[in-house]
Amino acid sequence: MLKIGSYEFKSRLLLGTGKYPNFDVQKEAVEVSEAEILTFSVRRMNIFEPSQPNFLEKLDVKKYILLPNTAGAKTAEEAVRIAKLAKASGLCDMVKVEVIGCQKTLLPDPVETLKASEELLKEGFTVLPYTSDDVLLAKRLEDLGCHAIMPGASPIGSGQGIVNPLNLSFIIEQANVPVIVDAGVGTPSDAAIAMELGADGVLLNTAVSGANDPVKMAKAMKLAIEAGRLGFEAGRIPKKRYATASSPMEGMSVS
Amino acid sequence: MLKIGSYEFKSRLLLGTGKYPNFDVQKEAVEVSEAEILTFSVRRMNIFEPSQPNFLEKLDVKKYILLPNTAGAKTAEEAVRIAKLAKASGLCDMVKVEVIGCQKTLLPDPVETLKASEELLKEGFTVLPYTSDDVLLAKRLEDLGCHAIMPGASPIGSGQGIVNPLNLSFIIEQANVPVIVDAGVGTPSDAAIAMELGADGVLLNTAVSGANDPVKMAKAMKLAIEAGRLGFEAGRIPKKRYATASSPMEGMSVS
Amino acid sequence: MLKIGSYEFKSRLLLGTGKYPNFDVQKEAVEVSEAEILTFSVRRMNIFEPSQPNFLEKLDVKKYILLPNTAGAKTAEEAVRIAKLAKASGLCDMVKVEVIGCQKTLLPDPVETLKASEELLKEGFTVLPYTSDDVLLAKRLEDLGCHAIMPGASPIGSGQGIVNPLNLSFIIEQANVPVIVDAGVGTPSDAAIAMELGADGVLLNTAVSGANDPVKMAKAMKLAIEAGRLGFEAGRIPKKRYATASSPMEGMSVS
Amino acid sequence: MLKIGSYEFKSRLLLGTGKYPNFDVQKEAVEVSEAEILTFSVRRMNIFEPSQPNFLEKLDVKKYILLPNTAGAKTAEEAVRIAKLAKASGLCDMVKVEVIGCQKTLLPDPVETLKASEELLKEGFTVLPYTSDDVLLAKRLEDLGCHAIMPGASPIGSGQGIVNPLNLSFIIEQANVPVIVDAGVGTPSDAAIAMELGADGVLLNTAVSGANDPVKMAKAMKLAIEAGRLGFEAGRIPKKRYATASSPMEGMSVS
Amino acid sequence: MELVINGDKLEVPNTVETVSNLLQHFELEQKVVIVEWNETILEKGSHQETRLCDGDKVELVHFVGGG
Amino acid sequence: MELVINGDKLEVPNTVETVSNLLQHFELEQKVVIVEWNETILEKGSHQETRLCDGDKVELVHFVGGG
Amino acid sequence: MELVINGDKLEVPNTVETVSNLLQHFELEQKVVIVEWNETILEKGSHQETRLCDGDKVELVHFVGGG
Amino acid sequence: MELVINGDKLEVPNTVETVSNLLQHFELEQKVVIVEWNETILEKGSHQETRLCDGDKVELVHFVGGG
Repeated sequence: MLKIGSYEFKSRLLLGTGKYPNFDVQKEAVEVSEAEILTFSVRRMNIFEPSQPNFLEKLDVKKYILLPNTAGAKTAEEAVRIAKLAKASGLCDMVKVEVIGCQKTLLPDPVETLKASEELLKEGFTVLPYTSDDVLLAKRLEDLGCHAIMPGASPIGSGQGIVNPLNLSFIIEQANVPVIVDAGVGTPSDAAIAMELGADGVLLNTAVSGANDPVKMAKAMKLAIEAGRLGFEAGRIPKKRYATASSPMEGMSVS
Repeated sequence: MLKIGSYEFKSRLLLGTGKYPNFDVQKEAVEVSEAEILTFSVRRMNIFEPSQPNFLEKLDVKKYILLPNTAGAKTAEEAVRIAKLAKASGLCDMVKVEVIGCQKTLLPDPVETLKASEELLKEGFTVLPYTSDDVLLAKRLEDLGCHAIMPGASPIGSGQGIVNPLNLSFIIEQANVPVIVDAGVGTPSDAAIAMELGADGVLLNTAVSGANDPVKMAKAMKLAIEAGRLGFEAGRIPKKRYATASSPMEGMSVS
Repeated sequence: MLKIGSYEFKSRLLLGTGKYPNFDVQKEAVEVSEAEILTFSVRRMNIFEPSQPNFLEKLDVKKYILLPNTAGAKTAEEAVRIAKLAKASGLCDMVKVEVIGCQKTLLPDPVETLKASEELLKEGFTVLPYTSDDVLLAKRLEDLGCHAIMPGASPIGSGQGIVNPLNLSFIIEQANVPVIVDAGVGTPSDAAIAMELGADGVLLNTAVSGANDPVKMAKAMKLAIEAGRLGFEAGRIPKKRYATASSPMEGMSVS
Repeated sequence: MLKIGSYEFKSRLLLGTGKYPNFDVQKEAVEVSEAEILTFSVRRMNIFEPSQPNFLEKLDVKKYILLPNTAGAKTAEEAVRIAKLAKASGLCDMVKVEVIGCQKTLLPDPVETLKASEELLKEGFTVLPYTSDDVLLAKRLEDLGCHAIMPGASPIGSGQGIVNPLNLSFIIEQANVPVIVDAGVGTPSDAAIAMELGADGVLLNTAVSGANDPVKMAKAMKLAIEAGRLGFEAGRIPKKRYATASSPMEGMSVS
Repeated sequence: MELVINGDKLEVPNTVETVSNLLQHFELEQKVVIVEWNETILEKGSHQETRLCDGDKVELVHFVGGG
Repeated sequence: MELVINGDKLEVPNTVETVSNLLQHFELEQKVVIVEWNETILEKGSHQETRLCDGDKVELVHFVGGG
Repeated sequence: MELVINGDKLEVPNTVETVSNLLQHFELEQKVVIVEWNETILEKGSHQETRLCDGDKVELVHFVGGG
Repeated sequence: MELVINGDKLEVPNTVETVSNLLQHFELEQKVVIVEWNETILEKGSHQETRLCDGDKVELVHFVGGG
């Protein structure tokens, strides 16, 4: 079971809702993924097209926990405002703190992320900050009281996978709250590697929504995260430089 | 469907039967893995302990295809003899050609492997040679008529995973018969990577039998191989150096 | 030329002075390395052994720029005090800000590092902070006015080399001050990789002082850093998936 | 000293002579590289342009050992003919056996390479076969009597560097003749890694001739190969998961 | 009455006296919509009682796909 | 009669006249066992008719765990 | 007179009246040594004029090998 | 006389009687050139004495840049 704050989840896959080819594919991908947590962004409405469809309306909201992000925020102040707007919907009290410091790499700003997380914790939110894989920054976020830490594997949407397994494993070792690897995952094996490192979950979006077949990739990610978790629990064999026979080594007699 | 010679398989996991802690764990691991092909070795009996249990007796042999290996052979001649002994059991006509050239790395000898494969194909066996990831050697084995090519990912039992994804992908690209990655897999993600490269299957043993919890690892490998295959079919997103937003990038208005 | 604040250097190797087998080996290693910047730590004297030799006395201090570090500091306040003590020697006005947040990984604390750097810049020091490879943290340190940024390649003394070339290259791309890769280098090739990424210099210690032959390794590092820099300037060939002939491809006539 | 057959060399860099922007750049690159062995190909002359310049004429041939390759050969027979033609020039008795099995990857054919090497050894050539990194194939080439083994690092001209350091190190461990890493090197650090693995030399061409500044890259490669060799001889520090302080760890007293 | 809605000046009929009226006017009452009124974020419950005056700044936001 | 079984010289009672008898003698008739007789690999069917003589070389092999 | 030097209480002869005297006393005058006196870091120049009193806290630090 | 040189049929004047003459004819005598004559590779020394006949196959090869 994955426990974040007061919530419990069977699934360890957190799925983003951005950039799917269409709502039907998205709906099927979400179902197939068996994700229980869905991320969203908060934006101004286009009030002149009220009939304009919205993915949320396609969902049975009761079946999912909504995790709004603060994407678009460049400062703690903006992030806090977005989080409060999301909460005012009455649909959620969790938030993914996302304060971007660079538009090219979309990497998070450590200082504003700390500030926003602190403020939102005071306000009673369940706070999941998206952060770099800086080990001490993760420690400070946990010390503030964050309910989970979400270090990036590589830049958002880059599909580069786990660039720095060492830092992720240090963060996981030190953490007393769930560590959810967020951003950069491209393939099922990337997600499996994150879980084998001991991560408590994986948050991904583009890897599924941008795949040639998002529904199939959603299924693949679900299985890979289960596989990686089981592999972590099962305890891998040690790596050895040389070989170890799996078959009995004494040769056959040469008559 | 995985097709090897005249056989068809739903599962893409080939499981070795060596070095399990005990028969009960092994039996459960085999079942959980949902493998349809099991590898075995051929050895002299200990005729003075006929009561000595044998794993084969624990299995419903009808449910599995047996893939005896020629482990122990250092020459084509020895390999051919072992293969013929196995076939004389009346239980199988498939063989994993394994001619080891170095006892430290357990890497295969290319020349003896070619010779043994050629001879066994003449004898009407369904031949699956264990080979290095030498691309042209794989081509020659296929040209001989081998029914599948089984390049190693890294030394047997080393758990080093996919050391050379480039050569494996070249072998997969050129092959018109199934390519089964054999040896070296340590983790579910290793198996998933092999499948994402386009491999048709994965053969592993120590990664499961040597895990702290072989049954759990067997389940993990089953899922990882399915995940990797689905990921391959789903078509991954391209890798990018920089980020691509999954959330709409226009920021919130700062009132 | 490497320019840091008002200083100019021909050498791009910054050498630490810790943990050499003895002063003679160290002296020779320092000379062979052709380093112009040497790092030191500041510690209490053992006043009861004034005769106790000190490496500094073996050096022609005029030939080198001393770069004291603030190792031992866990807070900005401690770091600032150590820096001021060092400066009071009248031998240097440069400082390597090093505020460690974790005794196991010896990784730096981002918040205290920012605070100490800001304070020391106010005090007129030439400030070179040792930092993680957090891209936005590096940006903030530069914005404060730091004279160079020193991201770690991997944990101090670990010899793991360049764990995250992506972040280092992002830091190098964005920087308008020198970027010196500090900590974790194990081999000459590690140092060369850092330089090929575009780093302005490399700071290392254990890789040389802990080698079986420190003098030989000092020479190797000197050459590797020059090689890496030249390689960066020369402009490498692009990586290609497939081959490109270096010999004319039209075959010989087969008579 | 690098000893190949009856020859001795101070330089461990073998340089190819293909595809330079022009002869002047090439001449300078060759000089700067300090290479003593230069590779060439053998091709039909264009007899209608006798005045057509040829790089060989620009060189003081006495200063270099010529290493003709058998590029263009697809069979042992073709390779042997090319080698004999080269030898008939009276300029050399060394040959780089290169029998390509695939025009896309330019990877060598193991069977034809073995055959050609055996034949040319009989004919009294000093034989350096270009081979894959198949460990047992390298063993067989050495057992035939080859004077050096030249495993590829990655496909010719691909600049992918050392794809499989494990196999290269196995080949180096087992070899009693020089191992020269041939093909695929892209950067100085690639060359340094090969040398740190214990290789006796590196053969490269495109990495220099295809660089933006071939002369500068030639210098870089020369230095990197020296650095890598020194690093190998100096004995690197062990890799550790966690950090090891280079500065004394006892903190400063906080007064 | 003129309001500034999502940054644009907009004339709304005088029948629009409360935030609830405004949502009805734009046919948004069935939608998940969050209202910020003069930089104060409103709970659903207070839409009814929040009276709009000329020049009020209103932000109408909602959830969209995001990662 | 003396046979060389799996490399060891072994005395077997004279009642052991065929390969089938030999397997019965060692209680192996229910097991998966493959017989090589004087360097000839025997099909199951021929166990019965294969008569053993003094000094015959017999290999009795089976399947064991392997990868 | 008793001083606290590098954390340890130490009795020094009354001839030690200034920081300079102290360094001479410990034969450190030729060494690279930095003095912190009652939490004030002293420039070299002020060693002479800095008079020591009973109970003063003195830190004597120097450069050691480090990375 | 007609020769096949590097795969092409070529008419050469009758003054070209030996391989040496041929190289002179093409102004190649100063060059590094290797001659294969009717599938026999010639040592430099034998160029002089090797007489050419109508229809002979001659390959003229040299060293070019390669890796």
